[in-house]
Amino acid sequence: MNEVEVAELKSDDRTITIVGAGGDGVVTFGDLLAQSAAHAGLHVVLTESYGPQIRGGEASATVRIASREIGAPGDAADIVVVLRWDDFERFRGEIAFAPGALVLHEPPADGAAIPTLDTPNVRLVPIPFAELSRGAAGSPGARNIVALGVVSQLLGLPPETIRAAISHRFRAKGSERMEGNERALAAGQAVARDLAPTVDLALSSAGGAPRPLLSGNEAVAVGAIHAGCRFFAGYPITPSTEILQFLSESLPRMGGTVIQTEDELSAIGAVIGASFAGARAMTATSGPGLSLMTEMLGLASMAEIPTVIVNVQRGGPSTGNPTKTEQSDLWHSLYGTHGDAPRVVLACSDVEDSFHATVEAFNIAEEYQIPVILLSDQSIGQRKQTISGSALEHEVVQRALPSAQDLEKYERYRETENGVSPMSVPGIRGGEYQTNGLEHDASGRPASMYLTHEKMNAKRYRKLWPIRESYRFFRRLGPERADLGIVCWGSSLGAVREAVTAANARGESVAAFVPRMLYPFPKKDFEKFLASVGRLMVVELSYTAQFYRYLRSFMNLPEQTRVYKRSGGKPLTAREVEESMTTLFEAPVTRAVA
Amino acid sequence: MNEVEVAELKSDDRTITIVGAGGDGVVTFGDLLAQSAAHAGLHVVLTESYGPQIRGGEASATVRIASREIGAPGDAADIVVVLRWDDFERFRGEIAFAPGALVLHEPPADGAAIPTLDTPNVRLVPIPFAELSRGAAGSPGARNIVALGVVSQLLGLPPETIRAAISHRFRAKGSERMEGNERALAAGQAVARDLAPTVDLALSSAGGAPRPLLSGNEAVAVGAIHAGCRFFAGYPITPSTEILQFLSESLPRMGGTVIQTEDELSAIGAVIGASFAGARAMTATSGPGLSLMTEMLGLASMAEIPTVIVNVQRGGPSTGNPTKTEQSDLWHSLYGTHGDAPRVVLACSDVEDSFHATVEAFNIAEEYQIPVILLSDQSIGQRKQTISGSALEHEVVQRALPSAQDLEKYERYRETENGVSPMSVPGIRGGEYQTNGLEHDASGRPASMYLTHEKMNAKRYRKLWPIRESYRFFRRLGPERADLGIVCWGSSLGAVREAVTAANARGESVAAFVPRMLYPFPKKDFEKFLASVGRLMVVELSYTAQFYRYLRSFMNLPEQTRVYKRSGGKPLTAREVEESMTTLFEAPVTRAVA
Amino acid sequence: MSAELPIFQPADYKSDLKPVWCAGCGDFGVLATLHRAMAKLQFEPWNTVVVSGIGCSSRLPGYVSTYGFNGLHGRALPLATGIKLARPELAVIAVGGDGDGVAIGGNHFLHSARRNLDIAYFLMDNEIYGLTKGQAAPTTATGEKTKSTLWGNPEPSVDPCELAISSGATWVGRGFSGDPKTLLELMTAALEHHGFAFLNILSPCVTWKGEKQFKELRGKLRPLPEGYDPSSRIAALSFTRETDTLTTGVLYETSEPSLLDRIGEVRRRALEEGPIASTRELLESFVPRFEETGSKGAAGAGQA
Amino acid sequence: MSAELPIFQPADYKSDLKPVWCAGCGDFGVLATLHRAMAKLQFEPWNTVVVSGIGCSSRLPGYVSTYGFNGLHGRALPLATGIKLARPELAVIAVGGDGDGVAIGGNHFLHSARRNLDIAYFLMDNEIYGLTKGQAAPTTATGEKTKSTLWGNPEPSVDPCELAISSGATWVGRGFSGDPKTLLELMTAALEHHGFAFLNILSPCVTWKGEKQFKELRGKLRPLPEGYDPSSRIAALSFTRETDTLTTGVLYETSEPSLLDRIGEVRRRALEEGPIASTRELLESFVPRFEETGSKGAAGAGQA
Ligand SMILES: Cc1ncc(C[n+]2csc(CCOP(=O)(O)OP(=O)(O)O)c2C)c(N)n1
Ligand SMILES: Cc1ncc(C[n+]2csc(CCOP(=O)(O)OP(=O)(O)O)c2C)c(N)n1
Ligand code: SF4
Ligand code: SF4
Ligand SMILES: [Mg+2]
Ligand SMILES: [Mg+2]
Repeated sequence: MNEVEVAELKSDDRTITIVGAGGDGVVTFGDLLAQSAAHAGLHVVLTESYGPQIRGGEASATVRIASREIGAPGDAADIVVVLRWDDFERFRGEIAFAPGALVLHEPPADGAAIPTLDTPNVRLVPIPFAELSRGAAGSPGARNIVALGVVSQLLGLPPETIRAAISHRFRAKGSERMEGNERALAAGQAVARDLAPTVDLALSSAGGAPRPLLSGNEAVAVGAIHAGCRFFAGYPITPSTEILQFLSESLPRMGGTVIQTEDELSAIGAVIGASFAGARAMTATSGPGLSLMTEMLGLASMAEIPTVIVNVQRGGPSTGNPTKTEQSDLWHSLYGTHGDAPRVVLACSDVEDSFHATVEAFNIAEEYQIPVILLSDQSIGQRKQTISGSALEHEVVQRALPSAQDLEKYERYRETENGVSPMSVPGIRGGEYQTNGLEHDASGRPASMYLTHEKMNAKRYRKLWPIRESYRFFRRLGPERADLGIVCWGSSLGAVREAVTAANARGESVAAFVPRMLYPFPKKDFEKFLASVGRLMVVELSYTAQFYRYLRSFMNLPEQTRVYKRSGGKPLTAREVEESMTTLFEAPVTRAVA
Repeated sequence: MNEVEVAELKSDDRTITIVGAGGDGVVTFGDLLAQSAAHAGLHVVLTESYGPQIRGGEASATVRIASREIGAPGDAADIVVVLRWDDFERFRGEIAFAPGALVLHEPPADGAAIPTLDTPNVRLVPIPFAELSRGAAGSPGARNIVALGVVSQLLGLPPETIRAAISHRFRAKGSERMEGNERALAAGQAVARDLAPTVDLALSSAGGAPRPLLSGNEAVAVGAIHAGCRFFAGYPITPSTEILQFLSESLPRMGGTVIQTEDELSAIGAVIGASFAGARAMTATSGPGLSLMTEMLGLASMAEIPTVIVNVQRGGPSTGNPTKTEQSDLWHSLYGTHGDAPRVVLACSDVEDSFHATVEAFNIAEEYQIPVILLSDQSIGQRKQTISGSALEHEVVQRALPSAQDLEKYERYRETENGVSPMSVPGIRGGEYQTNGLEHDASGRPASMYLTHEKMNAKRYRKLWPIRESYRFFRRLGPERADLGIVCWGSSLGAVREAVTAANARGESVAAFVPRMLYPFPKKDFEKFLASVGRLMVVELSYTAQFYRYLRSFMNLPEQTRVYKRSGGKPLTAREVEESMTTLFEAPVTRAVA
Repeated sequence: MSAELPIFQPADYKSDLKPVWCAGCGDFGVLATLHRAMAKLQFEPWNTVVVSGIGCSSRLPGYVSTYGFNGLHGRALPLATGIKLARPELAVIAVGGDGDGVAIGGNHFLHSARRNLDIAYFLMDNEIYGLTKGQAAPTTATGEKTKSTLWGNPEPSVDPCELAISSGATWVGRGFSGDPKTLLELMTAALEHHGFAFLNILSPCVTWKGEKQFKELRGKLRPLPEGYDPSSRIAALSFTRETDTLTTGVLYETSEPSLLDRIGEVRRRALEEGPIASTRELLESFVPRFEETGSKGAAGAGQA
Repeated sequence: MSAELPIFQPADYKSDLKPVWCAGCGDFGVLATLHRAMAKLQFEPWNTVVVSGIGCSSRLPGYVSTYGFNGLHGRALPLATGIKLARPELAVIAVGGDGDGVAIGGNHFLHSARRNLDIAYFLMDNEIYGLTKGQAAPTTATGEKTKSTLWGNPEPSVDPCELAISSGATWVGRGFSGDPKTLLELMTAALEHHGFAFLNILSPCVTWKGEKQFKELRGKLRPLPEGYDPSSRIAALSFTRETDTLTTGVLYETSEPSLLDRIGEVRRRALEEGPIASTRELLESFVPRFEETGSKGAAGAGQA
């Protein structure tokens, strides 16, 4: 599962951001643009951002469209559509402009001033979206469709696809609405044709067959189904809820079962129960729920019950920033729960990877009878991204049941070389046993003698060695030898990949190592990586640099190691990574978080 | 609060262990011996151990008595009283004999063989305890009193004290019982007098005034009361329950309030609520309860509410070994809960220290508005130990309330240099605010912008610096420069102290560093220590070497570093430490836990 | 102060934070009525604490000018317990959603009611999870399609009033956010009750239950029968698990010692029989003494 | 098999682990009766799972020869939920103490009852925390002195049967471990019930409540009145919160679709209206298609 990538430079790659108030159709604009591009066979990443309002507040959507595979949301917009300048202000800190970006904006009412933008060479193009909508559809309600007309035309997306997408979307709304939309679209396209001579943003290469477009959360759900998961228990929590929702719709259609429990303690309890009974079972949550699952995580570890826990990270601590991304649940995933409790921690880095990592989570959990935490985050879980058609191939591993010989005198926790003992499940005659969160002997009976405890700890931890050996997955980017090595994890991969590509294109020499299994850690491979680079930069979205501290705890890092870390709240950008490549090694080392 | 000790060699120091079946009065023997010795002004440590039976199973008690201060339970017995050999077998792994130990045993029934003991020079002395009891008291029920007679006489404890202790204990049982006990005691004393010519175990120096004898859990409770704690919420859990029990009896007598909640989530919730309302409040639990408090820990951190959590560690993970000690809740205490959530972690090392550490926990929590986890463990919490009379002096720090000026435009989370903002409490007019587990701005209002999040993370973590500076407590044992340095924490101090003393007495050169604040870590002091020693040995009772991994995460350790670690289940002994001092540095380094 | 000249007007209890709620949300009505109830009872803002969990409804403390604690999902009541027990003189009001109070927070609801904790608890029941965008709650009807029950909710619903009564609450009422007159009466009575007062307020969610929820609830509204006697637990239970009606009013009311009464009694006895003056005195109790005199306190010296 | 020649004798359900319980503990009676009930119903040990939490009583699964899960304190029911839903053909029995089930596990009790989960739940109620050596439980009487209430318990107690009824349990009974004849009948009926069957078994703790508890409970024993009709929730509630009597028998019994019935119905409909054959088919549903045809399934293609 290792992967060594030498990424190519960004080209034929456009990012479009739209901002507006609730009711302006910002989200619909994003959806339609993303779906049309995916339908046209292009690669797409769609992200959204909202204000605090439950519904109807300001919103922004960003669509990145490229003819080559892309792994991250766009971070600098080539086109920004501003439906209202007030709302633009709310997202200002989150929107970056590419040099020379085109700002298609509603002219401010009453000649109010346009806020100064700090990117040079931005080109402001006033377009009276509301007025055009009124003219075309009788109300300003189709202003997003006007904008879609402008943008899709500038990008050179097939007009018939856009039209089909719109008509599909509004098919329930009657023909009058549809005709208004058609006219609004045409009005936008006309504006674009006028701009065409001075704007060159068309995507040159047309795509191929339509591509699936789905969110990271949906990819997790599909991965679980692929891995044979037929039992899911969960409790709603942003930004993971789509997993529960998708599975509650899909699993029954495959004969499976979903239960929405009263809380997260019960959710993981039901999953452990189902797994004890032989089902492949999963739960999904976010930070607060993961914290509530802490005691049960230890039970799964102690009783050696396969358990898959997907944690879609958001801003923490506590209730934190529920709709924003962060990578600060790492420590809890690695170290949470009292006692010495082995578990496996995986991380996915984008939508397609969410599928694969979920299947791996099941494979490891079932083969090694151990809880597996899969870390995703808001920026993966809730973005929509196209994946390759062949994505959904991934081998599925089964749990080892006791043999006839094992059943002659069945011992659930029999000593074995790799620590894995055949696991009986109810229904198997002769395999009856009682399991236990108390320390126990080979048969599962409570045992408090300290030698038993030592022996059983050793048995449970021994399983990590073969896991480390057989699942050494990580990604390595960039040249084989490099001056600078970057190590990061999870969703940071996208921005790091682009930064590495750009740096090497500029003639710098930068490589990156991105583990997909965080615990046990692919240490040997990382050591090899370290031997191939000069300096090291650790990149992560956690105020306390959880990943860096974790790496230190079992590895000696190069003397020239620097950490680029910050709180989450917005996804990592390639720009930040590129800037810190130089600034961090120039600046004196500042004191760390205590 | 730092302390540099140069301990003296063990002398006038005896350890007595007794084993028997339920109903043999093993626990009463231990109690009476310990109380008598404490009454006589000697230093005492009493520990007990039980089989799995809820009540009435086999038991053992170990009393260590010395004329000098001692910090650990006895690990090698000078006298072992075996009331039944069957029961001895159950504890065999836990009982170590001092060279030349005296084994006072009931002769095996029907001439059954006595099990071979692996310590050389052990002296077996058959004493018909049951028969002597029958002769003296009419039943074998006073065999423990016979044994008490033998042992107290051999140790040279004042006979009138023993008699007073017995009569006080059985005062409700009537005079007949008392007379039987008197005769049983005399019978034992007579046996001892016969043995006297060949046994030299008398404690030469008589003690002074009677000393308080209490458990670590009781010392925590007394410390809390001293610190002004008037609100306690908890849920019973071994081995911490005595804190709840003691406070539910004592706090009302001081006008305070105790509530036994429905679970641990509620216990810490009530503590956070009480503290928000201005009370000094605490909860106490053990591993499983701490795991359940995980989400609330993050709330206290985020909302900056003083919170004291005492965690008396037991064997983990999961329900684990509830009655056995271990040091494996360190990681969870340091890293548990999602997000970047600052907290302080303290550790106490013996009974007297439990008092002081509890007061410090309150001081830090109140001064810095932060959750403080105090780690004790079963071997401290449930041992009984004498403390010095002057122990109970410790300054108490108060929370900073807002000034009149602050209240003019009160901002609960106002930026300040050290991160601490004056905290208003209900009742203060003009200080009204709403607090929040959501990320918030200076006034406490929900705020999801990433710059606010970064700023607030920085504010909350900034508090750790002054804590580290002003509470640099640790203990340093041994000579100022040494070949070998040992670092350990918590209850390991006792065994390490004895090992260090013995080694230096033998002419080796060994020092030790024992932090009492684990997070933030007294890094500078430890660096100084490292500079003063050659090799380093880390000692801990955790299968995964949690402490060692933690140290690595922020410090470079000497190249010649070795770890002596094992699962808990029985307390660390000086013997283990002494042995590993040499063996570990001779053996090749083995692979670590994954 | 005289009734004509109240010091605090409802507006004085409004904070200057604008609610994030959707236009038309039932919670606006609850908030406005709470402001009025507080004014009616002349609560001093600085001696009042509003505590909540997490949810749309749990945002309420931010919109009240008193002290407030917007806590964790499901944990309003443990926080309220600590606040009230530590500072009995404060008025403590817990609020939150049906998911917050009856799903994840169900155990605290049960035990706060059992203990007869001296607070008022206002549940803003919209029969759905609002904040997380429309999943089934334990109050959602069987068969209903929600975001998490796309094939129809397979679970029966529970009546929070029934739970409160069986758990030991001493005052139980039901109100509707669209009927502010009755709601004001109910809130005021709940706030004045001695012990645990539970008020279930049907408060529609226009976004995830649609406009129809409001109309349907209003259509079902019924007052309690004339001369209804709320002192019978059994009688009160006949107004629970309603399907076609929505009876509002005080369903149950009884007079029992509250938790603070009982804890106060424990404290009084302890202070009378074995007061402790200082840590030193406490320490002394651990020194082994073999005199024949009984020791002070309930359990003897340090429970040794 | 004929009734005269059962394949399994009670002894066949005994494991060879010796109980750690104190001599005289009421739990011995519960265990022996459970062995007999299982034999009466001829449960196949390999198709039976006994699940518990933590406590003296929760040690029970270790003493039964079936599959067993000695789980976490308070969490027997979530585990049982997963086992039963994943493998409906298994017989699943949850057991545990009053602290386990009503204190820390109260919320799972409430919701398992509400859902009408298809299991039997036997609560071994000794009105105390046994394993941790004698602290008050939510079932301990007000005023009682225990290790954690040395000045008398300031909290009212709760009746687990009342909670079960109000939460939605469809079979609720009360038994006494010292009356094995009635207990056997009750256990058998509970195990045969379709849906959530809750049996509260008073099971004395000789160690922390003394020998007197046994006698007192026995003295209070009353059968239900002749001809009692257990189908009325309101009637059943009049046999809850008893103080001087201890009525044993089937207090409440009603027939409702169980959770498995309702989940089965959801599954049936989903499989009929939108079966999915493979991951590939699922993946296809994410490819944007703008044809006018409606998509399969309840929520449309991948909920996009
Ligand atoms: C431990 C935890 N689990 C889940 C969530 C996510 N969450 C927030 S509010 C909520 C439910 C909201 O429903 P309700 O309590 O009825 O309030 P409403 O929004 O309907 O007013 C959930 C599940 C959370 N914040 N914390
Ligand atoms: C999370 C957690 N909290 C507390 C405990 C300690 N504990 C074990 S059993 C028990 C209560 C026992 O009472 P009950 O459930 O009534 O069972 P009994 O022993 O009386 O049969 C408690 C508090 C624990 N094991 N886990
Ligand atoms: S989602 Fe529903 S409950 Fe939440 S604010 Fe909107 S209308 Fe109110
Ligand atoms: S302590 Fe009580 S409940 Fe536990 S085994 Fe002994 S008698 Fe039974
Ligand atoms: Mg709701
Ligand atoms: Mg009990």
